[in-house]
Amino acid sequence: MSTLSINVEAENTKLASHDDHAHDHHDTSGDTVFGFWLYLMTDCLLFASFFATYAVLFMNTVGGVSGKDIFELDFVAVETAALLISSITFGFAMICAQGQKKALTLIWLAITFCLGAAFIGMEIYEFTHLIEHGNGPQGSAFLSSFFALVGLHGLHVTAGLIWMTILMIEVARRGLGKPTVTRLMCLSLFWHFLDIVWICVFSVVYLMGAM
Amino acid sequence: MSFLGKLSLDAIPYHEPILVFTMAAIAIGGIVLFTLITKYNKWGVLWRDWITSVDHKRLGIMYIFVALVMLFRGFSDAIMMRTQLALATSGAPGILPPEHYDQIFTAHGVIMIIFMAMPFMIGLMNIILPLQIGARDVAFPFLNNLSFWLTASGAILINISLVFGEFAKTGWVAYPPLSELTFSPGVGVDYYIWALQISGLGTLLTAVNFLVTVFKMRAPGMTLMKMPIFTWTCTWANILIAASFPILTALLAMLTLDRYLGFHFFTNDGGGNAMMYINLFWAWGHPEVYILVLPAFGIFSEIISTFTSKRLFGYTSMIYASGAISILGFIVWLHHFFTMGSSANVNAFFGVMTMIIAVPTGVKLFNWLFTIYRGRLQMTVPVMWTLGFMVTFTVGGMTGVLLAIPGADYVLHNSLFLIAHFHNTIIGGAVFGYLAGFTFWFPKAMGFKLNVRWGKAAFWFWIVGFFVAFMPLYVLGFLGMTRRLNHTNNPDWNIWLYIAAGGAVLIMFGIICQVVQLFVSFRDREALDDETGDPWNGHTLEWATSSPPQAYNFAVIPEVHDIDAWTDMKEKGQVYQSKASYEAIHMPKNTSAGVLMGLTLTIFCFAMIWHVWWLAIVGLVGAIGVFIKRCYSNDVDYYVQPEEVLATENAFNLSGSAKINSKGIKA
Amino acid sequence: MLIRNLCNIALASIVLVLSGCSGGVLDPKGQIGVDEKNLIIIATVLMLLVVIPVIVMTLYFAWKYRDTQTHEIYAPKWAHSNKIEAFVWAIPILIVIVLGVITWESTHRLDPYKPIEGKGEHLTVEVVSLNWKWLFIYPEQGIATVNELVFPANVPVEYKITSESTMNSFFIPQLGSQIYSMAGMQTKLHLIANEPGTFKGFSANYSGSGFSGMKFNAIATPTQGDFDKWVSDVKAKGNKLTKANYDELAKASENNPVTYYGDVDDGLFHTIIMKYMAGMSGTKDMDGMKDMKHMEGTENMDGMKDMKAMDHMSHEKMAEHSATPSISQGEE
Amino acid sequence: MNHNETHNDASHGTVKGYLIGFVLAVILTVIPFYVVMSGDFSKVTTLWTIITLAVIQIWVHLKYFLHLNFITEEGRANTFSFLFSALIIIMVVGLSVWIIYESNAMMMY
Repeated sequence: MSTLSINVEAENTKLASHDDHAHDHHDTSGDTVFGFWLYLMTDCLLFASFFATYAVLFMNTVGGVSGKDIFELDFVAVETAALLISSITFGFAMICAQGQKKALTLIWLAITFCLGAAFIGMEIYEFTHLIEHGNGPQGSAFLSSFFALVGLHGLHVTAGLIWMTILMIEVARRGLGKPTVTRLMCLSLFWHFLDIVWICVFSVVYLMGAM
Repeated sequence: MSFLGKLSLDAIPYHEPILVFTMAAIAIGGIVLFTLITKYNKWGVLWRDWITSVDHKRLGIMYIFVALVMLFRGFSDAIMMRTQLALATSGAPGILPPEHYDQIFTAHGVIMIIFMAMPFMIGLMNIILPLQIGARDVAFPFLNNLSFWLTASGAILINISLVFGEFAKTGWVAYPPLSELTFSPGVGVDYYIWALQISGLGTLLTAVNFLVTVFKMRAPGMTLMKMPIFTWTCTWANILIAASFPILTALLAMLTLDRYLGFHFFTNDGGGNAMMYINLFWAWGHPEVYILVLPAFGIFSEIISTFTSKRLFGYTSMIYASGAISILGFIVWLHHFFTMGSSANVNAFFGVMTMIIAVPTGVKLFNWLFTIYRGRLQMTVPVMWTLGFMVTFTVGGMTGVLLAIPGADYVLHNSLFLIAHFHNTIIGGAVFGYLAGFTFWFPKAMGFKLNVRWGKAAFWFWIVGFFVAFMPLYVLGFLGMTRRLNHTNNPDWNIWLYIAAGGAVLIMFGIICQVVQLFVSFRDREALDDETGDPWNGHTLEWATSSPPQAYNFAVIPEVHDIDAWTDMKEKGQVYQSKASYEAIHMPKNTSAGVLMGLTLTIFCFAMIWHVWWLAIVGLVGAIGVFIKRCYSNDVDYYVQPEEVLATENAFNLSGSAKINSKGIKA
Repeated sequence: MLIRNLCNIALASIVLVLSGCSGGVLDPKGQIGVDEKNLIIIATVLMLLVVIPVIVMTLYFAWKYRDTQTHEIYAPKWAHSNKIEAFVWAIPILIVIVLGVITWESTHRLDPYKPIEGKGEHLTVEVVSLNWKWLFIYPEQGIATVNELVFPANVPVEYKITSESTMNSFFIPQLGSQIYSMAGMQTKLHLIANEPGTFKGFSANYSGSGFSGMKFNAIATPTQGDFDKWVSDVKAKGNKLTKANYDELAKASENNPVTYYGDVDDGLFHTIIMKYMAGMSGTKDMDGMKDMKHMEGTENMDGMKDMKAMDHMSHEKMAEHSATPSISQGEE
Repeated sequence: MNHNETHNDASHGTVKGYLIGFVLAVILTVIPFYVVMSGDFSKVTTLWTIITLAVIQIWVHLKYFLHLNFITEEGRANTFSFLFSALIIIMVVGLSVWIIYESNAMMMY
């Protein structure tokens, strides 16, 4: 579902961006970014619901493992580092894009992509590791809510990576026209937003869970 | 798992006579419709002008069409329920066995809230809101088309459940553990989940779309505090949608994970907590009620001020009242489950918060009263709906506050008193509002007015029917009758059940009158023609264009100086003025991407419901594919040429000026 | 005007019911019910203070300012008045303040968890909602019944309520409050009958196809002696409710006849709750449990379709575990 | 393009802005991880450290990466919508947790 909404928003960018040459009284790329921002706000609420559920269920381990037993903080620290660094590399990509530096933009995007992919790779490893040791989401309400919350964030990052791939192809083929830059701006909002969600995830789930 | 998942011929309920009859009726109706369209060669028109249209007015009309079709479906369910309860007294079994009856009351609730009231509200908003703010379209026209098809997909899924399998037997709230796999192993709950999920997504996108439209595309001069009141209440409703529908999405996703992958969010075992479902459901469900009713409040405000030929009393306080209702709407949801057994502090807090909402609502009622005060009220059909609303809703509000007192709720909860209360507010508030708005704006959307005589007949049948149908339910609630009973065995209740069934029949006559009204008005459309675009001497900008408006709405974007912008322009004599030339107008092009995504996602959901995994993947990949293709298309817009604009505008301005001359409206 | 007539008819019929000619919420036979009835009446009267004027004013204004009344004052631009605004905000706020105070006070006074004071020792009944019948266990008497609840009048009764399966609501309208029954949780309700009689009780929350038949008679005996006699009658009937019998009883059935059990396994109610509660917060020290979960988890990986069987198995294991006293940490 | 950027600075960010944000974010991440991993601090201290630093870090991200501000018109619109969402989230999450914890306490057997 989340992938879908993201794509919908990507589509907005496309649609509105063609008004460049129009005599309309409003600047539509601003509309697109604002619309995307509002979508992100709704996404906030989506995450909030999962956080609330986690907060309610995290003690219900049914005699199985608790957060303390399964969270490995040094592993999470590396994940966090990957995501945090990817934030600033995306920032550099945006600065290059606004300066119309196509090659540099692509390089920074590629670095961001690799960091994002590394994050997702680590998360997949963590999940499979847990499942192999019999701590899959079916184990207890705690594990269900943990997998769902962290998995939802992972799903968003994955969608962001797919979107980034599409935009990299677009930058490579069409250059840095205004519609493309607007779309990059939306993705950058999305990417930084996911970073904020991750702050909540590592604070609430991992750090508090491992206390 | 077989190739077709759980799907087999046994899924078709051919042993249920009522369902077989319904299916036959749908099939015959479908064939007749298909033949007619083919015979008159309308497929092209249907495709070009409607299905692929991104014009907000046409999408609005389609939303209302869906709402009316679903109203018939939902109302048939209501009639069956009332018939069953009138027949199944004193231990008699009635006509519907529990497994069918339980599906019917679930479907009735889901359809009326999600697929009747919501599309009706969104339809009116689609048609009117961009016109009221002087915009040419919404911010994201394709998205608007997609939202419609997502809503339609949900409605289609619910109707497919009539033919394949079953619908949920859980009540429209689908509380676990009843809705979990252990107690509802069938596909019914899955239909519920996916129909709500997909249409909820459409609603969410609509809200984002209209929020951007309102905040970014208002006509020059229209500050936020000069926006028409209907636009304001819709904006509050959209803010509520944006804030509450993600909770529904999350909730349904969790239930899906429970049912499909064995998670333990709400199950009895594994440490799940069903209370969290109830909690989150109402954290969405309560704001949802205000989403339905706030736009209706806006409609009443527009109607009262138009038909008293007077400014709306207390415009500012109306806006703050709506805002207060919206925000307070997020801290009252627990009053839906006082009896769950939380602590007295929790219950008392939410009870008091709920009562506080009565304050802004009361203020609104008083403001309408003082709008009528020293006005010239014309007893038109929309005004009758409004007065009917003010009386009905006041009663409903009172019983609502009563239910908000935990001590009273302990004995009234889940009883027919509760049923009577929320029908009192939803029918008396939202539905009356939409029907008023339907009559009020019908000429704007269609170009001709509705027949008055049939409209009045419909109103009287509705309001009398409403009181006859629902006042007995208050009594039954006091007599201790609980909701969702399949049959009863208490002689004291019988008389009230019979009266309630009679009331439902009266409402049915009301609906029949409306169908006749539509037919008669269409037949007499020449006589009822609205050539000036301003049949009621309106206040706001939607009346400044022709009826129906051109695709581009306004040839020249109007400048706004007053809340009642159109009245202001009329008073200054700045109306119906032709220009020598116009600029070309930039417009979005039609697209088939919306309907194709709706179709592929319907297939995806249907396949998920029946566990046909390969088909689900095909559907999802198809939807995403259509999307990416649309993303890379450059052919999304066109220009309306100046000559074309000139010709249309001149014709319209002539008839407008003629009206001013003939009726002597101050110019 | 038809509207007003209809309102009058509706009000009249409500008054008719208020006069107490039938066995509903407004014909209470217990202290809690009486208090709740009074609360409803007070709140309604308070609200009518605003509601009636609003309805009357609506119809009066609509009549007085109709468009044919050209001699009435017409003020098309009049849209604001601080006095009226203050008035229309103040009136509802005042009413709501009064109602709010009443609500806060009554909610704490009528809290279902709060024992009824000043009426002596209370009787405890453990209530279990099953698909689709009610099981009443009398722990102090060591008996159990299905679909019949008997207790002496004028003695406060404490109900401890849980569910075997879906959520229901335990409700005897003439005695007062209802409360949900939920699996793995225990809700409480305190009620009293002020006079002997037979009252209707049922589930007020829809729970599936047999829900309509989930009814029972709540019988308040005139004296404690009558109740004791009834207890010994039930005891004489023999028939023990063991865990095995209970599992048989728990299977879905509709319109169950009244059944008596002269003896009940000790701690059956405890077992019913704990089979879902096992391992909830505070039971992490159960090593055996942990191992079991580990083992199950690995098996789960074999395929999702085995999930249900697994879950079922884990229930039973947990139930076994929970029967041992070592678990009851979470107990009150 | 440069002259275009100047008036839009607030919404686009600069290398300097990103670097400041990044350094702050690193510091605000390292401290709570250290506090928890070392285990030298009391539960209450740890908990409040995590919460406070998380809130500060969210603010850092919003300011330096997402360029929320009260200066430009768009910044204001975005900031207000964010604040509104935050309010709703606090209400929904806070009240939900309150409700369920109270219920659990009442129903604890």
